[in-house]
Amino acid sequence: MSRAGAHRGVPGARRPHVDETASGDLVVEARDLALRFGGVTSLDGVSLRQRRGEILAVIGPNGAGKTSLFNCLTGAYRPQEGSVTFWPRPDGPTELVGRRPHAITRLGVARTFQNIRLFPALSALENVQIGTEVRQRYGPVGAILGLPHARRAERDGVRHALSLLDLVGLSHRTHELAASLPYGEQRRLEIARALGTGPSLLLLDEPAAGTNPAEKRDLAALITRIAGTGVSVLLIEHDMRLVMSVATSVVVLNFGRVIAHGTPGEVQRDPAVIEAYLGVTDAEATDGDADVTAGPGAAGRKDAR
Amino acid sequence: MRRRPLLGAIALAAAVTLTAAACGSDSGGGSSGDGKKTITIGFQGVLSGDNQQLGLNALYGVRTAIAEVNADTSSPFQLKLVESDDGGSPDQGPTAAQKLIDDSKVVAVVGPMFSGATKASEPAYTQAGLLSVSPSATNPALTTLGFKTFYRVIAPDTVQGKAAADYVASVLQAKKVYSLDDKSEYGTGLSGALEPELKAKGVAVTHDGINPTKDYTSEATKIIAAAPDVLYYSGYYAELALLSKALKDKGFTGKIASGDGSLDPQYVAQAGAAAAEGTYLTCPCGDANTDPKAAAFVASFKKVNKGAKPGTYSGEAYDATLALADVFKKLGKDASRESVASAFGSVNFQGITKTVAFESTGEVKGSNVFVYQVKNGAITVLGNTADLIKS
Amino acid sequence: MSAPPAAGPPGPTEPAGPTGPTGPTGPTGPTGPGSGAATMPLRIAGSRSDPTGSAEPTASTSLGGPGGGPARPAWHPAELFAPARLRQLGALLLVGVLAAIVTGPTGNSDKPLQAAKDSIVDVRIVLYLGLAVALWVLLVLGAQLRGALERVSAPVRAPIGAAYGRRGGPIVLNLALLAVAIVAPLVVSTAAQQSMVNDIGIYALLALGLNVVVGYAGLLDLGYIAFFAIGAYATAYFTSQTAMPWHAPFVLNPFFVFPIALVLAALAGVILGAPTLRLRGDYLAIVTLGFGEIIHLVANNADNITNGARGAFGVPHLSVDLLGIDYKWGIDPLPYYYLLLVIVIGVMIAFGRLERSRIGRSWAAIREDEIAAEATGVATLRMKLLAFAIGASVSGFAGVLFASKQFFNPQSFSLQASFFVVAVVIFGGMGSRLGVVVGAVVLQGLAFYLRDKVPPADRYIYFGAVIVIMMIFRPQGLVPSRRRRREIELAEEGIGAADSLGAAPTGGQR
Amino acid sequence: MGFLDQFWQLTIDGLMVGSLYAVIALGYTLVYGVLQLINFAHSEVFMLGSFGGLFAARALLPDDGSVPGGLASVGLVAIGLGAGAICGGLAAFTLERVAYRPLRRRSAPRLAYLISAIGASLFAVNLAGKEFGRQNVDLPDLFHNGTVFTVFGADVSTQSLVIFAVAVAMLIGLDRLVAGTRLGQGIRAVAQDADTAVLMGVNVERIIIITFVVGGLLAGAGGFLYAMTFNASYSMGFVPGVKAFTAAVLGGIGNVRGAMLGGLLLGLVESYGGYLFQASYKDVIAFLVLVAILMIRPSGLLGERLGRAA
Repeated sequence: MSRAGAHRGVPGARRPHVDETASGDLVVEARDLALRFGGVTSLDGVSLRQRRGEILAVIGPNGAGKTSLFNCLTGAYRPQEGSVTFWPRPDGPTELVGRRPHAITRLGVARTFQNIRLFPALSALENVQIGTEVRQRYGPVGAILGLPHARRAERDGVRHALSLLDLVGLSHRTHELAASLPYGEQRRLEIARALGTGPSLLLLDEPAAGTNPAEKRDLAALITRIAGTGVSVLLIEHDMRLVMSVATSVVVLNFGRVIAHGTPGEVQRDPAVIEAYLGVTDAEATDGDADVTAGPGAAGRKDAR
Repeated sequence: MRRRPLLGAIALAAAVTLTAAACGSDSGGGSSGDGKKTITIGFQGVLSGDNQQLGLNALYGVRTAIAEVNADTSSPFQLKLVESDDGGSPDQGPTAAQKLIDDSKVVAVVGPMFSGATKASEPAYTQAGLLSVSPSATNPALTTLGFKTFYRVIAPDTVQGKAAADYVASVLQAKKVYSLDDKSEYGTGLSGALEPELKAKGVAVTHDGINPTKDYTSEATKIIAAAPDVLYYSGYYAELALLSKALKDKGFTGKIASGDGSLDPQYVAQAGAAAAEGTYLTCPCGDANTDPKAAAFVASFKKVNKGAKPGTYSGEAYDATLALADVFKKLGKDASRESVASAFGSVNFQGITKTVAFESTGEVKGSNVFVYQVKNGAITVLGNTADLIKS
Repeated sequence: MSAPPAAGPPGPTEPAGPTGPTGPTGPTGPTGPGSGAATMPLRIAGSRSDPTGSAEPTASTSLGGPGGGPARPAWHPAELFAPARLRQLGALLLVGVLAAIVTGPTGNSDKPLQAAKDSIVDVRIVLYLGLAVALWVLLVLGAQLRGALERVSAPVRAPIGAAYGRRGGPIVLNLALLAVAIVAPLVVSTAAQQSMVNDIGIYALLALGLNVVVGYAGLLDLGYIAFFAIGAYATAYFTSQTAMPWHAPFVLNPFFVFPIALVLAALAGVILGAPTLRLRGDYLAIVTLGFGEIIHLVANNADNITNGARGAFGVPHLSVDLLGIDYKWGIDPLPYYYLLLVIVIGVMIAFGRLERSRIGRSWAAIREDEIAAEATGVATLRMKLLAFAIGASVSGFAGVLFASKQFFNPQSFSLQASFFVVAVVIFGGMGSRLGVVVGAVVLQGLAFYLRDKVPPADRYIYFGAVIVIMMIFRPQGLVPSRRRRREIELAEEGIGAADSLGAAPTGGQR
Repeated sequence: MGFLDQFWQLTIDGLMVGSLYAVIALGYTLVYGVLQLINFAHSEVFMLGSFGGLFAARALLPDDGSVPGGLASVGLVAIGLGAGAICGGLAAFTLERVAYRPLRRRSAPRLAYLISAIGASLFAVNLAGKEFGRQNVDLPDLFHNGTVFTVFGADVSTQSLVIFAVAVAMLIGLDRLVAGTRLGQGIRAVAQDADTAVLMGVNVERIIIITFVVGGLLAGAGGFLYAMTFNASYSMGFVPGVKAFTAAVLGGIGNVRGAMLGGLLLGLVESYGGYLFQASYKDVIAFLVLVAILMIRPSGLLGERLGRAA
């Protein structure tokens, strides 16, 4: 995909007040992403920038293209146009479009799924371990012979995983099956797993969906805490209260385009946003907001919940 | 959940069946009863898998011989048979052979049948000093591999290949031969023996190989396109039958010829008389079905084996068994593994397929190759190739 | 048979009918005997609601007895002649007839139905039908039967279960199994020893290798025997100047071929896998099947390289002459058995460690949710390739052993052999190292047992029947792996979908 | 002598065999469509159907060995097809009931079905061998076989014409059934999403059994066509079974039209390949073509999903 993809998106929706900060501050920048499935346009020239350490929320009605955006950022989908630049460190920009998802994860972009996708028959610890072991290098020979570096790596992985379980408050569930955890805890376990991969950018896809108010409060605290450790958080969320309480800035998508961008307060007052949320009632009909589940690689598979 | 009892019942029923079947076959042995000495021989062959019919042909031949010996009141002993299935494959060969070796009563074995299983089994027979007489393993190399107790009552491929080449070139006057084999050890062995001989006589040879299949349609097209005078198929009757059918449907005008693997009345039955008509079959053996001398054999074969007719390798297995019985008679009470193994080399027994007598290598002596032809839906003998070529 | 297209099935079905794959059939609810019923709730596919209450027995009848609803004596006529019971009787009688045919005389194509007729019109049929009726009566009278069966098996199961439950228990159990494995060949015939090497040992090793591919990584490989062939032919190439027309310019001791074959087979695995592993489940299956068939056909056809159908004769036996130990393996199967035993145990230990390492966890992740695994940074393609290579290398290893033990020809590498290894893995319990070894022991042991007990031509009738029955009763295999079992249980409950191999297909209890 | 001279003849040969593959492949594809599993015992359904048709036709043939003609031929072929179809349908029904349904009730893992099918296949093959003997069984000619017409110099025989015509008629019939009837609608619904189909009131269990039976009917009739040319035997199923399975995958498993296309294509590839190379390599060529096609189109020529395709 050419980085200088044709500029097809309608730029009018983009707000001029997007800071033209030096790129040294950025953690990710998407430019003019376009994603189409057959005749359905899911993303239509979406651009966004996120500064390091920022909690950026992406909101928008169902079918606005939020999850599609996530899937483009994480490599699950390959946009037809546009580019995604990612700064794992302030000095090293990397193009993400065209990379396989696991490679992107290893670069430092981790995600959770809208409909939780844990490894249900593995324990909570094992789930997180999968994340923490991502960059380990020992191979089958090391594993079979129990070579020192393999053992050390194994121990490190467990220790890190345990600390993450502690961070998300699941220490008491360490050896329980992921599937046996209550819903809210599964959400947190998924976050822990994502954090295990050592991301500098964490993408959370509706982490508060289906949780109760108390859990939401915990979640908000958790997100803030994560951001506090230097991890930038990109958040898709419907729950406005959560968005308003944690997000440092907000991007609003509708019909695959950015219609607003600003601080939570600014966005809340934006007439285009208000219209999008209130005026358009048949937005749900669009089918662009599906999870990667609906992607070609997953035909026939049923979602967990 | 409700289904479980039913399934349980089925499982139990199956278990009972299995046990019943097992018991049934156990009690089937029977005893000779009349105080005669019982000598046990083994049979190792292809009794399961795709080629089991060949195994049954041979097994029935052995059974016929045993029934004849046992019915003969003058015979000083009764023969008993232990069967062991090797599926025709080298994997199961050693186990099948070992089973017969483990049975200390077994003094000689008819088998193994296929060259592959033979190569896998013979080391064990050699080590145990147990005689094995193959009715059907034709790979020329078998008698050169150091198997000390191995004999075969069938001529190796080289003998048949040469005679068949002579006949095809001299009598059938073929200028162009299409040599097709079935890619089995037997088929490639025979075609490998045939082709150099043909070429040496200045015959143009087209070679092709096709794994046994049912669909010879496009192969028939290929053969017809090559327009040979003679098609020589090195393989078994079931496939030759299908090939002949396909060729007839496509109007092949050349002659069809094949080897001993196709010398079986089933060839005519499966191809249909019209498609089989005129096919030449070579065999280093007298055919039990057509040889008038062997009419008695056919009759007793049918009687012993519930109406089955002798097929490929039936005659050889029968001869091998009777040759063994001949040796037992001579040895009298001393028939042991050692004595039988050492005495068998000097046997001279007039069988229905040939005179059973051996070279020192275990190769059957001086084999004549006969030619047969399907005439009016029946396989009839034309004569010995040597005689046919002279005349 | 009836398949009237006019029957118009897809209309709105009456709610009382069998609503779904798991719905109650017929008038009786799935009450099931005993308390076990409550854990297996009725659930309409697709609904993931809490199953509370759905296990309530329905009004009509209960076949179960204790705990299963209104008790009515089993011999009550209404109970006895309930449609379900009659159906049961009918099915049993059919099985009886089938059993009579299976054990009856052999027929021929001239009179196709004669043999079946002779089996049925025979006194023996009375025995079989009598057995069927007796069984039915037993079933009717005995919901206790199940209990009794469980009691009978309890003494066997309990210690094993308990042993596994206790910490350190598995070690005791494994040592006991090891002792059995060491002693067993000493008390059986040499023929059985042969079978323990050729059939059980080799297949246990093959199954352990395939288990990595099928059980761990969740990929279906139907051409697995090809790597076995590669190992065997590599041995012939390197160790003998005469076995094949094509041979190495030097001669190696077969022991040195082990690492070579291992690498060659792994390489072949990568070559096969690299372009094809992107394919999903069943496409991969057919491609691997094709690969197996290609190797088989090439081995059979390439007369100038592999010696074609004539096979490779004259590969030397294994021998050791090192550090004062001078030993030669020979025709005697026993030394091969112990060598195999050591290798099998070594492979089991090695794969146990692999399974518990990050690699094993990655495989589990791929199996359970490939997309999530990828998103968590697991290089799914590379891990699958690794599974392929490791599985293949074990197969190549086994090939060396087989080739040096005895003569082989391309027949040993047929498609059926590949299927058989898959059968061993599933039968034993995929994902379970002990399971697949037990699978090899049981399946091959059964084949060996049957060879003397039934006519050889009929052996596979019984063999096939046992496999079907086994799969009906223990679809998870003889000794399922704990991880796999959890996945299956979860899939049953509709949580997660396990992988393409573990998940129940349409109509299963999701 | 050259390939081009024989091209049309080989094409006709390939189409005839390919149409048989296609008919068998439909059984795999239908079952795969609704159950997402490979029915490995389908080859035995085919085998039993071919015996059924063969025995029925043989029983009605005149004893004197004469070849019937005219209406008698048509009737015999029809009866053979019918008997084959009935036996195939019955076998498929039994198979589903015995080897699949109990597993479905216990939500067995997918591979368990595979093994249970292999077991059922072993059972059926060897039982058939026991009952019908292990020899190939010839079916005497049911009609005078000769060249009907020629295409570009290639002969088209009565037999290949009959086989091709009947096979194509069955293929079209099935396509109509799946695409145009309420039953087909049900099958497609289950194929697309069984869970939703249940909620929509489709009786999945019934659709499954009907799918098996329809596949069995086709395979049985196909078996008779096969036996008419290639004889019948207890072990006849395996090879065409693998080929048909390959054909189904080639076209896109679960896709009815894909199975047809795949079957014909496979027949052609084998026919050409067997001519151009040593015939024993024709399966190698066929599989290489399969791999090549899957590399380019990972879900077969026409893609999968019964629901979407028809």
